[in-house]
Amino acid sequence: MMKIKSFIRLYGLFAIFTVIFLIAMEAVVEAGFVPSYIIPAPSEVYRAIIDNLSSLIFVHLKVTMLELGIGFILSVVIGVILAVAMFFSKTIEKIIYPIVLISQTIPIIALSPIFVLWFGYTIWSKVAVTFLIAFFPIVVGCYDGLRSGNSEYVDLLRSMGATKWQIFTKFHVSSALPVFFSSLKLAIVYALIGATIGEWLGASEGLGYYSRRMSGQLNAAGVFAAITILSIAGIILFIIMSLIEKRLLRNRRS
Amino acid sequence: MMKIKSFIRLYGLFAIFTVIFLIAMEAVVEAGFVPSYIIPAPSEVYRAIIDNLSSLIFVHLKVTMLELGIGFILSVVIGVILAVAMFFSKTIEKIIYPIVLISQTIPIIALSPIFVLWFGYTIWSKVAVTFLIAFFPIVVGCYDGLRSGNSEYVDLLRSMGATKWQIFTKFHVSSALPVFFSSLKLAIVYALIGATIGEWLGASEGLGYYSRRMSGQLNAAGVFAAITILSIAGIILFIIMSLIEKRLLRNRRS
Amino acid sequence: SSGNKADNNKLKDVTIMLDWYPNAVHSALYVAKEKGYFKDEGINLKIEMPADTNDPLKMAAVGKIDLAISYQKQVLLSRSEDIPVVSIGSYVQHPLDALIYNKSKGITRPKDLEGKKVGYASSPTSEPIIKTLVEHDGGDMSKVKMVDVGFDLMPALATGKVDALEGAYINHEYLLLKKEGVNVGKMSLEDNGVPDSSELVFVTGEKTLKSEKDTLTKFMKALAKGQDDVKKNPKSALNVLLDHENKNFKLDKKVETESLNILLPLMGDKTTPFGQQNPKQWKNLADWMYKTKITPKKVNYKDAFMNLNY
Amino acid sequence: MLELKDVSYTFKDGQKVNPVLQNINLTIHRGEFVSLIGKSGTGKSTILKLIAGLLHADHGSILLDDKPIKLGDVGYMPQHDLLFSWRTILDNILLPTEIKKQKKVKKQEAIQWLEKVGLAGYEKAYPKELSGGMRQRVAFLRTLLTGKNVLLLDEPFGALDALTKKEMQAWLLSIWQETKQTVIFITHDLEEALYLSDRVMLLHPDDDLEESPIPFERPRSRDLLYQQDFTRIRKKLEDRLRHDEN
Amino acid sequence: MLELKDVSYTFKDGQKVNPVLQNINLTIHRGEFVSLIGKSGTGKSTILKLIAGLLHADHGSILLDDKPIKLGDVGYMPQHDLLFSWRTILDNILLPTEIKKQKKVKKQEAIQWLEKVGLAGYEKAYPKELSGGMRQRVAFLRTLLTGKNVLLLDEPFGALDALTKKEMQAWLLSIWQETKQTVIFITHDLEEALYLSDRVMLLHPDDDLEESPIPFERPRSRDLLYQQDFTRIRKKLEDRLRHDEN
Ligand SMILES: Nc1ncnc2c1ncn2[C@@H]1O[C@H](COP(=O)(O)OP(=O)(O)OP(=O)(O)O)[C@@H](O)[C@H]1O
Ligand SMILES: Nc1ncnc2c1ncn2[C@@H]1O[C@H](COP(=O)(O)OP(=O)(O)OP(=O)(O)O)[C@@H](O)[C@H]1O
Ligand SMILES: [Mg+2]
Ligand SMILES: [Mg+2]
Repeated sequence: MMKIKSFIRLYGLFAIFTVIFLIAMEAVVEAGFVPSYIIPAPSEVYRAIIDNLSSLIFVHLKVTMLELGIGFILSVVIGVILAVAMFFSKTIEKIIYPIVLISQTIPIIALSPIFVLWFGYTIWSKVAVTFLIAFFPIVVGCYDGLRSGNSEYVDLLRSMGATKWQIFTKFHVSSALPVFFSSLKLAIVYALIGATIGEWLGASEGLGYYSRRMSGQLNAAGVFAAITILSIAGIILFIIMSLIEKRLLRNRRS
Repeated sequence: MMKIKSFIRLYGLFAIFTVIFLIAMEAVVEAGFVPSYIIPAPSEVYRAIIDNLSSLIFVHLKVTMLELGIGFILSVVIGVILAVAMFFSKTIEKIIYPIVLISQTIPIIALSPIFVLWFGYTIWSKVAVTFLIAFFPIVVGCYDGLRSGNSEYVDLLRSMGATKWQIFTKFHVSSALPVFFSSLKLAIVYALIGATIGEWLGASEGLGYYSRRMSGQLNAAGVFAAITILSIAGIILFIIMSLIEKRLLRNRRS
Repeated sequence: SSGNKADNNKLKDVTIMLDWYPNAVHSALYVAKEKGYFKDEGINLKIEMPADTNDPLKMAAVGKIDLAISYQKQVLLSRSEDIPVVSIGSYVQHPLDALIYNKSKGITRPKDLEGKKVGYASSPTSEPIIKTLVEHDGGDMSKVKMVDVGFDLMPALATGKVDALEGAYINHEYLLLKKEGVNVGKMSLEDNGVPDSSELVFVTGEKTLKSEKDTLTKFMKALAKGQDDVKKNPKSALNVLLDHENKNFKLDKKVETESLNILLPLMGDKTTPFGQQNPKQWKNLADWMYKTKITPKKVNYKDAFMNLNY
Repeated sequence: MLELKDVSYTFKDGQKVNPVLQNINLTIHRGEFVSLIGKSGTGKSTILKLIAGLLHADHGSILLDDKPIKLGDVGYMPQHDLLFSWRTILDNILLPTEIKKQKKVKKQEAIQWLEKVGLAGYEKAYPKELSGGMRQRVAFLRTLLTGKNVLLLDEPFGALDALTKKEMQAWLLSIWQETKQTVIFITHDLEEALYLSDRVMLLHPDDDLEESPIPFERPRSRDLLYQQDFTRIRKKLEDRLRHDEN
Repeated sequence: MLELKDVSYTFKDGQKVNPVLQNINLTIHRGEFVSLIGKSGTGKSTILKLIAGLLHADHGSILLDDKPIKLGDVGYMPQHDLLFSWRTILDNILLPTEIKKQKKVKKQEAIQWLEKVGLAGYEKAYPKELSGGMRQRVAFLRTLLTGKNVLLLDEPFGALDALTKKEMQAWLLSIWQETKQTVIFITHDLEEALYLSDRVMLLHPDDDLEESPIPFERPRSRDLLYQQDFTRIRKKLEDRLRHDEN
């Protein structure tokens, strides 16, 4: 209960700002300054959401969240494994870091035939895109976090005869958490973008697909309905990550 | 000179790995396991690069780098300003953070009509996409970095009568650098993706445009030629960032 | 019913990838599926949607899908790049592509494009088409400014960033732009020097054609039956499509009805029945594509298509 | 004049509550040198933080020359050395000068100071290259160079060897005699407290502040340490401290 | 038996070169209690780091029972307390037990130890809630609980008040008399060094190690501090230290 109250207090300001912004937008579109097939009036978007609410939420959002969930978990697991492997072995680092980098510089649309070839139009092609986008900040953040630890503590543990693995679990893991969480917050948002882009590369459900369909019909209200829901989902995911971060980093001497 | 030597020693391993990988790819494609119109043989890609080298480098890469340069600088400047503003004022934070988040959850293709409306098909539409993608990690990294400082040092400076601004410049800026650089390394890579995607939304030059044109002509070798150059550019940019990071963080007690 | 279930086991899976998301042009597919015409032929049809307009051809070539709906020009382009695909039937036998332009910019004939901006979607055929158009009318192509507008054709014209579009369809973009109140006109390509072509064709991989010729013939047969139904009763055919889609996406009924009206005359008439491909059309197109350097080498058009007998 | 009137302070962290100081009263005159001693954990450092303005008293008031104390009024040396790892030694000690923007203390002066505390040649070194005692000397110099009239020193010489300590004490006294700064000095070394101070305040765990004036003439010579008067007071204070054991 | 033979060590950082130790020789017998004193910055902490295996001698060898020393052979307490901020006090002192996975020291025992050093009730507190002296006591306990035969203590009681220090010294001696651990103890408090040790080693800036045996019987009583023999040795060492001033 306390949580919710303080949440409202905290974000009330943003809410007020949003309302003012929406009213202004409505006026601008009404007055015809911006064509409504490019930026629709907020009221139209609202209607587009309400009219399709159950399909937007229970079909499209659900599918997007599923893709995001699997992709994000995979990127955390594999991203952390890669970062840890790089941390332990310079050899692995020298090989993997460039590959990780290359994976990011390739335009995803160029990969679409390859993904389709491998995964077909199953959920896995979207998971693959989600993974590809979200694992990069995790690898970099986790690796940088692991390297950031004060070496005096490492020396102390070494003097106790700690193995490399013990030094890792007892010290580096904890000292990496701040940088790591900073990157997790990025990654969760990128995972959402990833799922959306994945849906553009071939899908029949999901908010990304929905927005693409609506855009093809020049239905701006429909596009923004999907965007609105995506944004809200993104903010909620980010807030959840921030709360986990706050909780886990509570006892740090800040 | 020393730099170059140690560079070669460091990345020699990756080079060997790459060569083996390319030879394997060549064999796989030659043998017909993968059709060359989906993944072209490295030798074909090499020929596609060599045949068009001067246009790839001096026309397309140049344009993409220009878009990236302007977009990246803008995202650093504005991203840092936003992060600093959020750091100094809870009110600003409450308003700006959600907006920053929303900006990331919107699929860029959905924004393309709006960009067209505002910027037409000038370089600014690509700069805008670059900016939009790159500024997010900068804002989050810079903000998290600023908040990560040990408060005992802040107390020490406060006791000297330092103003908020002095505490900021003398302590927070320096203590934010590690997390900030971690995010800059992400941002420079994302800026490259941004420029590429921006070019898909309408352009007449640039490596993203080139890869899309080649894809339209079903010329897989051409697509991969552009990708190869993009990847190399991405890695070089990342390495430059890492070197700057190393240089600036040299004297930290690690 | 339970009888159907037993049959299901014997059905052969056939995957078709559409050119774009489902719209009026695909009515026949949905009607034939709904009415069980495919099942009658022993086919269990799966319909998929592509990411990129270039994907379906490649997927058909590697046999990842059995059939793709693609463009005649793309088939020739693919063959020139040694992508082994074959067209087995014509879906829309004439161009839907036309020059769509903003009437208020003073364009009345192709020559008027001089000094104007023409937007296109990164397609390698757009520039040669405009060139053919303008030069056929005695104009100077070097005075026309071509603008690659990426994915979005409509906003480019609607916001006045370009004066005309190449690659927009008379049954889609044209209708939608009109609906939004943009003052658009259209100009046919084949009346202005560009050879006639089939906008949409059914494409399969060479290997698939060899091994599954029988099944593919049956597919065409079932589809032709579906197209007959569409012709006879466009309204109810469209309803099948709309019903199928409306669960999750609302198609604009008015636009789709108008679209189907435009499409039906282009999908088989007395001279060329539905699905039939005209060798002459293939030859003229292949010649033109070589002449305009769209294909780097001359494609043997006879290998590019095959008319199945059903 | 520095006055603490009825000062109380409690650490709160969620549900945990730790009442550290209750109704502390203390008056220190301008130019006085006062040592603060007491068992570990009684709240000596907390008192300094309150005076420095870093913590705010729950009750009571802290006045400097009849005005409520505010940040920047005093020079404060914390118990941890807290050197800035990315600054050279010289830049570390020049920090307060930078903050005040007065550039009163010029580089040359700062280098001379480093020489005086036995750190000649270390100007351009970084903190990680220094031993524990050297770091503490740097932190001490940094505080000195705030140039404030009131100096709060939290165990400034704790990590120093007897000899270096003696030198530093001599320096501190000579500066103090010149500038007549007010000094509050936390130490666990009774000898040090007695030798340097005008008054020694003993903070008992029950928050009672016990005062012992140190009546010796100044300037004091090192021989004082072995005089009977001196050892008597020392013995007395030791007993008072031992008394806290129960 | 612990032997340092001709040990030299130089800090190198890029072009900066700081030769700290040269040809150090030292033999310490099993169960001996040796104090290491000397001016700040002479290299005392560096010697402990070498013995702990954290630094590697440029020349010479360090042998424990005739075998080259390796990491984990000794219990080492660094000069900074280095508590883990995300661990409770109890988890901090249980760290070596976790590392050894022997769970020799159970939670109950650890809590008893906390009581003995005056930190009862602080098991679940976090380091940031402790005063400087309390933190040092925790760091000391953590070293003790490594259970090693050789303990290297770098100014363990530096931040403690006289009384707490006295208590801690008593504890240390009583444990030592029971377990007969070998102890190397760095301190700046000559009295402490003399009172606790079998031998005091004075490290001169020129890297000469000067030995002073402390011949007093054990167990030693506190009165020893005021005996003439004791003060004489103390005085002598003070002079030797002062000698280093030049
Ligand atoms: N941040 C904090 N949160 C909670 N409790 C704290 C905090 N800082 C100090 N304390 C508590 O306040 C009490 C007094 O601490 P303080 O640091 O003032 O002691 P001290 O007299 O300086 O001790 P020492 O001689 O060991 O430095 C201690 O019991 C300590 O546990
Ligand atoms: N990491 C380092 N890099 C360079 N020089 C160092 C480093 N650590 C210590 N030194 C130097 O080595 C010398 C000895 O340091 P050490 O910490 O051993 O001194 P110490 O005798 O323990 O002094 P103190 O009594 O002040 O703790 C000093 O001159 C110091 O400047
Ligand atoms: Mg204290
Ligand atoms: Mg030391």
